[in-house]
Amino acid sequence: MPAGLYRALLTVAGAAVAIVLAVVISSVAISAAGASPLDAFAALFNFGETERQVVNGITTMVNRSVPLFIAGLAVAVGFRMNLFNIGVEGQYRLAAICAAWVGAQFTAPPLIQILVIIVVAAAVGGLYALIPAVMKVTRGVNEVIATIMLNYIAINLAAFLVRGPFTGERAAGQLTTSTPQIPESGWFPNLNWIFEMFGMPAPRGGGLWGFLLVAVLLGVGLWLLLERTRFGFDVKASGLNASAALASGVKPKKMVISAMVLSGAIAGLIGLPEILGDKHSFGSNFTPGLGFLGIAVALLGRNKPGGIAIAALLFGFLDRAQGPLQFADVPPSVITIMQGTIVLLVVIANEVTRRIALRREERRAARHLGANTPVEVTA
Amino acid sequence: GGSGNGGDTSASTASSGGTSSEASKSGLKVGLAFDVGGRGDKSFNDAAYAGLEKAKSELKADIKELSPAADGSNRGELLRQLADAGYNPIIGVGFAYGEDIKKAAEEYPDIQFAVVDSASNAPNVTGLLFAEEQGSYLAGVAAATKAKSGHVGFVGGVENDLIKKFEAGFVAGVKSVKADAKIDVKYLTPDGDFSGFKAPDKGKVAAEKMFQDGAEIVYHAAGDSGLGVFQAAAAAGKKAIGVDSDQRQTVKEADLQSVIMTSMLKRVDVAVFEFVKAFQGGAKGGSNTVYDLKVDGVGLSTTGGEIDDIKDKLDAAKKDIVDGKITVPAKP
Amino acid sequence: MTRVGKYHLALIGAAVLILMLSLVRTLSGQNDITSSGTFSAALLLAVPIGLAGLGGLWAERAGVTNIGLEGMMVLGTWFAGWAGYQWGFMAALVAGLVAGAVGGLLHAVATVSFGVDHIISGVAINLLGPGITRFLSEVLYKEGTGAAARGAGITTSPALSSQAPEVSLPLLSTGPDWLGSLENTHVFLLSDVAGILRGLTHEVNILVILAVLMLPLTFFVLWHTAFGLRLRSAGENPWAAESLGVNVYLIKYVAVVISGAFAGLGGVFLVFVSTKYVEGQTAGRGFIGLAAMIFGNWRPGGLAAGAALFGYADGLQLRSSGAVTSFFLFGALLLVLYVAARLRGMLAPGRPAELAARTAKDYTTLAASAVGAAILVWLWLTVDKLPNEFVFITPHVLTLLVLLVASQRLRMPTADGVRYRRGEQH
Amino acid sequence: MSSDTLAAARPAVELEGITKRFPGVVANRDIRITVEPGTVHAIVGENGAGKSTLMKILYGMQRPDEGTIRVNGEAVSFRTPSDAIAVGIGMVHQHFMLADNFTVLENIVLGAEPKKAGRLDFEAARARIRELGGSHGLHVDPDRLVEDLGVGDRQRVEILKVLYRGARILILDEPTAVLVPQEVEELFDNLRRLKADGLTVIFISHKLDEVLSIADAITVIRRGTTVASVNPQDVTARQLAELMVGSELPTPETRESTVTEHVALSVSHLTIEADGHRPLPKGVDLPAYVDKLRSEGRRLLLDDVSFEIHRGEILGIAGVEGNGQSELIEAIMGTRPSLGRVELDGADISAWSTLKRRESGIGYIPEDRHRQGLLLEASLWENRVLGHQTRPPAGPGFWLRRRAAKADTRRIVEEYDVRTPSVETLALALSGGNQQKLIVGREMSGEPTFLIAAHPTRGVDVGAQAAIWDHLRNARAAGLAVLLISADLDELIGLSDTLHVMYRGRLVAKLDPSDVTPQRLGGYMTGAITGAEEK
Ligand SMILES: Nc1ncnc2c1ncn2[C@@H]1O[C@H](COP(=O)(O)OP(=O)(O)OP(=O)(O)O)[C@@H](O)[C@H]1O
Ligand SMILES: Nc1ncnc2c1ncn2[C@@H]1O[C@H](COP(=O)(O)OP(=O)(O)OP(=O)(O)O)[C@@H](O)[C@H]1O
Ligand SMILES: [Mg+2]
Ligand SMILES: [Mg+2]
Repeated sequence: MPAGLYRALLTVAGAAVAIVLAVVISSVAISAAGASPLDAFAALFNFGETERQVVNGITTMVNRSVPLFIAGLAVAVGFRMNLFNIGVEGQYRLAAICAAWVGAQFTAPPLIQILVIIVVAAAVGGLYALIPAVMKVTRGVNEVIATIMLNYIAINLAAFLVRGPFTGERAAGQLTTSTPQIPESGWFPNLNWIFEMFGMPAPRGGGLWGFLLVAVLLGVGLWLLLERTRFGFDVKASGLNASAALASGVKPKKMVISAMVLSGAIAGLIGLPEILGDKHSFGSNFTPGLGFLGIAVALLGRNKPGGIAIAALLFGFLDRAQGPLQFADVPPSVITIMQGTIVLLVVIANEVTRRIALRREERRAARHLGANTPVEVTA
Repeated sequence: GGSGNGGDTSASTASSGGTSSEASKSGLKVGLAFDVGGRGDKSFNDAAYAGLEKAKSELKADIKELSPAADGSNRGELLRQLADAGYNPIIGVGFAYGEDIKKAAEEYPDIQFAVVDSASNAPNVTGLLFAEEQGSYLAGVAAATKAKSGHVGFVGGVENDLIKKFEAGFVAGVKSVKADAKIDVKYLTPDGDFSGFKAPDKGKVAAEKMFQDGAEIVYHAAGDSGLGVFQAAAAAGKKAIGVDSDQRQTVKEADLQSVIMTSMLKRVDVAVFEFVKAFQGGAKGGSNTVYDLKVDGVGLSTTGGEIDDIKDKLDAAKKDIVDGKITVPAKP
Repeated sequence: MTRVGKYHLALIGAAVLILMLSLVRTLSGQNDITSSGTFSAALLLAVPIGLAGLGGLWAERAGVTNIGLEGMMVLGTWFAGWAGYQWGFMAALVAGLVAGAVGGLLHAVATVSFGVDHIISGVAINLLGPGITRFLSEVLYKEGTGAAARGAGITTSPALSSQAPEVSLPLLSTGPDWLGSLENTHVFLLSDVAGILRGLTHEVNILVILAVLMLPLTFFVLWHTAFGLRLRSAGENPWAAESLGVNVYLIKYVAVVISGAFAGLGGVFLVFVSTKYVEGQTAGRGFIGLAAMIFGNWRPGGLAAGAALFGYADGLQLRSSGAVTSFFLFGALLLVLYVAARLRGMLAPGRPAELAARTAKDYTTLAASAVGAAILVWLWLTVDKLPNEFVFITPHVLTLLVLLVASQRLRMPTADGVRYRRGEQH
Repeated sequence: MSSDTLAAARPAVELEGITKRFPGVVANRDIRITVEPGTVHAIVGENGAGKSTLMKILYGMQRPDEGTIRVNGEAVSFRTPSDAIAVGIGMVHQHFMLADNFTVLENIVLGAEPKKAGRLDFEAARARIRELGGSHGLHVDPDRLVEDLGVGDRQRVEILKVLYRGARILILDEPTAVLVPQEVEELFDNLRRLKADGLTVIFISHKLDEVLSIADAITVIRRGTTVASVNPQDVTARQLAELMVGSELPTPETRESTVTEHVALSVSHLTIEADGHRPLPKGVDLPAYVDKLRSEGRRLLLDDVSFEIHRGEILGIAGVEGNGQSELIEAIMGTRPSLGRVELDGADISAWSTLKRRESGIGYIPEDRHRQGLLLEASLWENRVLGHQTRPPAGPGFWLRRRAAKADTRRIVEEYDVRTPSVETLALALSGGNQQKLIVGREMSGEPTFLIAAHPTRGVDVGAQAAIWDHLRNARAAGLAVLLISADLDELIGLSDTLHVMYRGRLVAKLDPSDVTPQRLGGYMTGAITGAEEK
């Protein structure tokens, strides 16, 4: 069997075993809660009876996956260089509010309006990530502490902005604070036509977020950038061996800054699917926590765009079942337990299969080079 | 709990009676989506659930209640899942549902919706609003009357507009009694960081400072952080005012019970039940129902009898508000 | 520099700090800057951070990065609440500690036995902690259970059936309360010291004492015992340790389990303060603890300084928004001191002209410092109330500023976060 | 072991039929060795012959698949190093096994700590280390941090570690690889003393003359199995080498001079301060400034270093490690700020970035291939690109030209005889020698005008060594200027056209390689001979 295929099969087998184990563990928990694991898993896969329910279910899953995917990409860029950007959380929140506000200040043709919003989001995210990067390269401040602190600062800044300078008009009796509405030209067209193409009804209000396309492009672009360009090579080299990278002419400070800023710029886009596709403003019930989930998604996806996509879809798939599980009288926190166990077990399985594969490859290499032949004793 | 509300434990936590999927006798299927924290949070959500339970037992309704994910990202989805499962009416608990209810109401025009703490924004939506500022006004009157020194305090969990309503009413109430009163105000976290409702330690530190500075009574709208306020009051030998439910009953620690002079009640259970009942009677949405002093949707609890001696004064203030002689501001 | 020299330096530093705080308090009239209330709040807020940080310290000194402290802390809070409402505070302490330790054990199994990336395992535990506890609440605290009848809800446990005792220093901080009286005189320096001392000795929870004792204990165990040497060797060069017959796996297991136990203890402390488990009450303290540990250069003393700084700033901001603006004055004072020191250095006689460092950059720094001081004084004079959002972030901004200014050379354990496998040296 | 008298009668160590298989490799096959007590027993063999594996087995770090071990006549079976330590075996590893951030004392007592009332008894440990140091001539300050020690001191710490545990049988795996002759002599004195005390030493080295001077018995291992046991009196180094490889022994000699008039690299007044770089104050003359720094007692890592290298010249720098060689390289490569001027082909490159320097024709064979030369977890072709990101075959441009890079890597694999299954193989799967050949091939690509070769053959076996020397010589003949830094004095003397000695950051002597002996060179390197610059 070719080594590549063998390794791929082994990885898949490992992941499968891990997921089965995770299922077993959650089943025990579900039984302990006095519910039926079968019902629970039926709920996981049951997207509903009517076509409309199915479409809604799929849309929920994908819509959840899109920001998670982007968050995973943002975190992965840092990880590739051994930079731990915990600050994705703060970066995307600040970027989202600034982009939402800027987007509501003017009206332009849709393409331009959306483009401006995206650029602002990326710029704000990147700039906010620049702070820990500069602190690291000039003063040697550990980026983990800096980004943890900056997360809290970002939450407060966003709260200040949304209640102060960036606040929008509110209907009487409305208690949510939010930025002004983005004009319709800034709404990202949805992808409901995909369902319609298959003769299915369109999903719910916001529909299938069109930002999915941007996310896919971003994933492909990032893959190209990391795997096929000099910059990607420098990132990889810095991550694998910083001193070798330095000796080979890579500027570590420049790399820290560019990787961090790139990570932050991508992070800036995390909030946009929701804002452009659904809410059209940044408000106090903007989805938090995606930055932290992004860490899990990135690691589960092994910091590679393809893997991150799968991990994000898996998380989206599980998160979708929050409602259906409650219909089946199963505590929905089972989902979080499953996510945690899957992350842990999949990496354990990865580790085990990696060792098996390595062993096999060594054996092949040794065979290729010829066996140790006995030599004559000449003394 | 708490993204919507600074509430603590609810007075009316009904004992659970049978499974909620029990066949309905009336054909009435009521769906309810909780705010973050979910059912059993002994708070805002539980108050809503108590109303739902009542609808179940008294109106023979079939009920289903769902809790959102920890980050609240699937609020809209829960409403749709309830709608698709044939529930009508559907209630969203907490102002965070405002936008989602609006969208869902457009998609399901044949279903009646209600949203707690947010105004109606579609023909088939009923807004269930509370005049927290009016109840808080009374709390302010009580505090100012009881505090000899004229020094009182307010601890808010999260600095959002809902909690600011509590502050505004309270301040107005205090000032109405003693124009030169000193009122310390502290919030624990900014809008968007809901940990302020779950930080008894921070509540304790903030209230401690107020008591050390001479405050005699501190009113809290800080969810579970209120526990810290009660502890600080107990340690300082001073008083506190609870919120949402009658906390003198729901807080189980004896030493803390005695510091709770009164609580500002917010009858979410009543609002939910009344809405379901009205729906059964054929009412349609498109309007807001305001639960204010007039309908006793808000008010002060009297357990412990500590404010019985100033009942007249409170009743007078209440009457002035009900009669419209006083308009209580909703913003500080 | 000798050991003694270092201690003296630390003492002098502390003295200067108190002097400056006292000066700022007198100038600004913000008594909260050194009030006993602020310091007792600081202690209250610093302890869970410090305990989490100790957890991080034990794990990372043994070479295992522990980003899962938050999850372990969450486990600690839930089990402390669960055991505490049934059997009292001692049971809460034990249960929280054990729950955290079990979280640590999970981390150890994944990272040590299976060689999983430490960060991934930690992140998984951070997912699992809240997931498991929420699940347990949904099962054990739902309506109709005995716990619910005693006041439990899905987001809270019933109150602890007994409280951990609190102690004060006799005479000085209780009863006649001499320190308290002294503090209330608001005399320069004298009442500041009294306030600080009283804050640290008045009605202190025994768990606080225990936690504070853990710092010197950790220092003693890690730097003065054979076990500690072996533990640190696992974080510096596990292969060397292995070659000398040290059972590195065992050491790492023990260290990470202790790490989890400390994080759990941090959770227990939070429960003691709130007298019950409250969902979400850790609020990221595991991460702050980790930051405090890095801030403290992976040492107990530094960690204590980091936790104290954070706790103090948080306590001050919670107690008095007005006092926070005094930090402007404090900063201005620091800058003035800096400028004075530099000027003195430059003008001191007997220094070779070339080496007295008078490059353009030096002048720019000096000028910037002077202007900064002026701006800060102006801010202090004009700003009487910051928006609350800017008050909330005081501890975070301060931590960043201290890190920026104190250009300390952090040195983490060499093999921290490295996947170690027996027999595979590099 | 208490019974010294018994031990005297029986062999200290008997290895019989030891076989150890790793996935795909038989590292040891039916090894038989008998070590007499109170002797120095040398084991020699090519890279990868299985010496270290065998020693690890004897030290309990790995378990043999077959075979028996007898220590002092008794059969033993070790599960961990502690078992071996318990019967009096100690091992000094090929690569230092020291925690840099620990003190000497901490490193030594680790795992065998003296305790008093539950705490580590530092006083007792200090006393014992001093005593051991005194009785065996191994003096190191117990309270110094290991990271501040030079290699010689580190080696002594390693030996002290072993002695501290009361070992009677010492395993030394390539202890001399990083030592200069004087230090080697000191070490050997120590070993002779230990031997006189009745200790047994098992000694591994690639330096055969050393082996011949110290060993009482020699075992040759080839491809995992014992091929010969010889008496050092009966063999020459050349014969021994032929036993090891079965081929002619190469020499590093450079024949006729190819030095040209054209200056390729010129370095003037290069200076680096120990406590951080500060720019030169305006209007100050550099040599004067350096004098000032010196008079102020500041520590200088590089102290006013100047030299020129011509095309076709190999300039060797001798020196004990830690005397500024690394800093010199860093200054020339631009990875560390420095005072002074570096010119390449007449152009001042002092302000250039590392990348620009590499692009303009500086090649670099780093001293530590794992730290500075390779991405171990990347494929060979990616390692080929490292340092040449902006140049053919992968560059220039934004996109990496993968196919061209792979093709060129195949060329290097062929031309430099890198033994690898494919260019997609990860670098960590190659043995050290093959990794080094890849690096040499890479750095010779793209026609460099100047090459820094730091320890180009360290830890590489004789075959690979000869190949690398050939490549250096050929490039020199083609006009390459080479800065050679090496701890192998034969290599330095044999290859260099000019030889400088570096001591405490300064170039203290310029020697003619054609009439200098390693001993004299060692004298300069250790500061034993001073002044007298030979021109
Ligand atoms: N842990 C291991 N796993 C797999 N193979 C190994 C391992 N250790 C050693 N080997 C293999 O065993 C062979 C012998 O290695 P060993 O380190 O004993 O050689 P050596 O004689 O010490 O070489 P050198 O002179 O370079 O130190 C190596 O070529 C390698 O392929
Ligand atoms: N722990 C190990 N696991 C797997 N393979 C190993 C291990 N240790 C060594 N090897 C293999 O042994 C071979 C040679 O390793 P070894 O360390 O002896 O090289 P070397 O020639 O001594 O190089 P260096 O001088 O850099 O140590 C390589 O093929 C490597 O893959
Ligand atoms: Mg080797
Ligand atoms: Mg070896």
